Amino acid sequence: MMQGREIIARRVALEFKDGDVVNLGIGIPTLAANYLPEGVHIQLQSENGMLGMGGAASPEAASLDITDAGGNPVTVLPGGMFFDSPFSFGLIRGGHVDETVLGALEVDQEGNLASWMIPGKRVPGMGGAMDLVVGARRVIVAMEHVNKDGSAKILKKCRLPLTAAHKVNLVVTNAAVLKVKPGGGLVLTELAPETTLEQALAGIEADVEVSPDLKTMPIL
Amino acid sequence: MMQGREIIARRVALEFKDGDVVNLGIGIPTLAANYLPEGVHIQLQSENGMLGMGGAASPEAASLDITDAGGNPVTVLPGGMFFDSPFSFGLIRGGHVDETVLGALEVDQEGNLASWMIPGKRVPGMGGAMDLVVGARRVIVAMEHVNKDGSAKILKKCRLPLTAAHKVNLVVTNAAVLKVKPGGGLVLTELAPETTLEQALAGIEADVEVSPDLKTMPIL
Amino acid sequence: MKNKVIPVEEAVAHVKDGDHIMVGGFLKGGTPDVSVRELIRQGQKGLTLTSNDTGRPDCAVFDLVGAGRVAVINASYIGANPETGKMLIENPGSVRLFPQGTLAEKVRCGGFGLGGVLTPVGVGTVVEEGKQKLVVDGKEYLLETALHADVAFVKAHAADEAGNLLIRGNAKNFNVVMAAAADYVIAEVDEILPVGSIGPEDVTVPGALVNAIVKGGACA
Amino acid sequence: MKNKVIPVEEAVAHVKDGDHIMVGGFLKGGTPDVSVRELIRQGQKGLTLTSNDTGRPDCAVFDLVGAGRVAVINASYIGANPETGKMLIENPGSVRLFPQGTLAEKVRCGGFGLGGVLTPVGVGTVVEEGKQKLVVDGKEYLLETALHADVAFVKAHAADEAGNLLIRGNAKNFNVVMAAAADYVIAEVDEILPVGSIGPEDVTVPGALVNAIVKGGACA
Repeated sequence: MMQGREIIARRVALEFKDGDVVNLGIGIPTLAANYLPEGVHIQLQSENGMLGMGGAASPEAASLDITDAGGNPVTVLPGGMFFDSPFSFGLIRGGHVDETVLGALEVDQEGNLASWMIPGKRVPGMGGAMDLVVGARRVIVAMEHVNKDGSAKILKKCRLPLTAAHKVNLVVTNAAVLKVKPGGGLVLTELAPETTLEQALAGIEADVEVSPDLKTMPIL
Repeated sequence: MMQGREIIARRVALEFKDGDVVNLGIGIPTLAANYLPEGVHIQLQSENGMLGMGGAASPEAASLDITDAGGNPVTVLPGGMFFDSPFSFGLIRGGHVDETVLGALEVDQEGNLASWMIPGKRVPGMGGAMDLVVGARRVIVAMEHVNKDGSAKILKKCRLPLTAAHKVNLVVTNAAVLKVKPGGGLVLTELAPETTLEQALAGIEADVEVSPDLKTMPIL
Repeated sequence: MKNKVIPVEEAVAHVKDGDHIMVGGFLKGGTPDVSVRELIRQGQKGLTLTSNDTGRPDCAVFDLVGAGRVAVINASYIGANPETGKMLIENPGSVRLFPQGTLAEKVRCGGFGLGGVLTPVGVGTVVEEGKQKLVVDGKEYLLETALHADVAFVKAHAADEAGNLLIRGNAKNFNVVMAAAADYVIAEVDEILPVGSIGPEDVTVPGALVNAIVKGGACA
Repeated sequence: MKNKVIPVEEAVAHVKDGDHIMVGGFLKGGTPDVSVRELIRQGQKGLTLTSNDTGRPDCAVFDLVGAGRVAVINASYIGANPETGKMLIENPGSVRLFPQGTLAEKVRCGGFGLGGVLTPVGVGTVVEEGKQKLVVDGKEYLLETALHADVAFVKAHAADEAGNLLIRGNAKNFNVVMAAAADYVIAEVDEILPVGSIGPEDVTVPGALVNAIVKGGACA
């Protein structure tokens, strides 16, 4: 059986169009680049200053002058370029990134997103996430359907401090795909393979419309 | 006898220190680069995107990709660099240009400067002048002592629309050098060769202190 | 990835009557003359034009103004284009003059998703008329807001087929930020190269910003 | 022109207790480790530190925080530095977190003579607390003001003796704008070259911004 992470990554990969500029967050989002459909080539933006990011650098080629947003040595592909942080975030805020894919602690039915802090417990900082979510043309949240303790992550209203308000376009989990309607409201459009509608809805606190065209994720 | 323009250019050139970044306006200011004292090397900033501007390009080397602020093909010197307009004016506004030398229609005793328009008659636009006058560490006005009709250019208060308020540090004319005191007020510190104090003062409308150390411009 | 090289007629046809266009260049340096000539030929009118200087007599944008196609101009220096000067005298509201660094920042804001910047340039001059003034840490600034266009015309030395641009020397001027600040970007270039021919340190403008590449060259 | 290459001890001695310092780098990419290690050795304290992330355990700036020398931090992501996390929990006012693009613009404003920028990022989140909100064309923005430091520590691959810097890859990150945003700038480099060795298209930071060049290298 396909792992939850792989389900999410495979489904996210179907969202990209040929030629898109995409920023992938650390973790599950990064895996999406492994599952691009044939004929779809995307350009990865790394917010620390690169377009056209390639894979991990070989030990011989590794340099601290070319790193991904986790600080690890990577390569640059033909047609890529380097730039400084103001330019990088200029591209991001200016709407020149087609999709940003990132994880989240919570998402809600108004398209709000909380991903960067748990007050009093864990405050890693927002890094580039707020700029990405505000600036990218489409915001795709890629995350587990529920928390480890089984509690919901898709809520009526986020309880944690927001990363941005009303910016999420699509939520992809290991159980379902949910679209955020313009102006708010969630529509469940797809189920993961071997997941029933009841199972998916049981893990969601938010009010959800079920699409009349509900289908199984086309990832097999 | 030395021409007025040459007097001004020679005297302005004495204001530069070795290593200074200098922006020279079109006309008399540009001539100052010809009279640098021995051992003084400056780097010319051209606001259209260059540090380390050299002289006019030879016909063979001329390119529209390397031009001065008048749009004419020039060269770049070793140690120079190119940049775009936001970066160029970032350097200017950010205080990274040591001296800007520019002409003026009027200067006044508060250190105000009018150089960019004559309402209803001639409105060429301010170009980069306002940024240069606000941002450069020192603002040197290099101009004829009086207008062609003999009327004063050094006034109690500028009548034409200002380029900037309270920003002029030094005025160099073909008759005299005047310092603007911090907070305002003009001190006449030098006379041009063959110019008397009476001649210099006759061409000035502003209130002027005469320096107790009044001397002749050291340009011969 | 799509090859973006298309005929100039097709690229320029994206401009509609009443559009806001940006034209890169500083006087004759880095000006997209072939594509602006095509715009004159096609006849779109009632345009808003953002251009540093609206050209000098050897630039196509000079003739665009002369042909009466432009209703409103944003510029910093118009002393080399008497046609623009005439517009300003006859209809003062039709030509908006900004300090050059301010114009550069306004375009950058439009391209990089910022609403505006606070600049000290213009304080105490007519430039502050009608603008919001803010005090930060005891210092006065003008709020200068973003400019965004429908179509940008930019000039580069070379492009690869994905639209990555190499702009040489100080022809970078306004071309870089204008490429970010429009919905549709036409890059006019002298050379068209395969993807990967321009190294990642040499790309001046990422192809992600460029919609159409047209071949430049000598024009009548 | 003065050769700016000096011993690291002399350069770093410009930092005084209570100074605001900026340290370039993104996690381990483009970090000036030798000069920051020297700062730890010299013992200056009560510092304000602006750094994208305050490093990870293999960065000198990580240890600067750990050594208790820093009183106030401006950063965007601190998830890799638990010492900074501890400061934030114990004294919330001591660590100010900004969206990464906002932090980049704040430093750019400080370096480029702007009072601040209007960004949509952070609207509707805790980031807007205590900040001025402005509406431009019906859209809400936060006013984010400039940051300027006493001393900046930046890293480049190479410098010429006049201080022109070549920064490779995405090690450009915050290093370019920080070099503009401080009164005294220390550039740590792997290679030192004669003036003119770095071509005018390859200089990333003009020497005019750099006060001291120090030799980098492996550090314990």
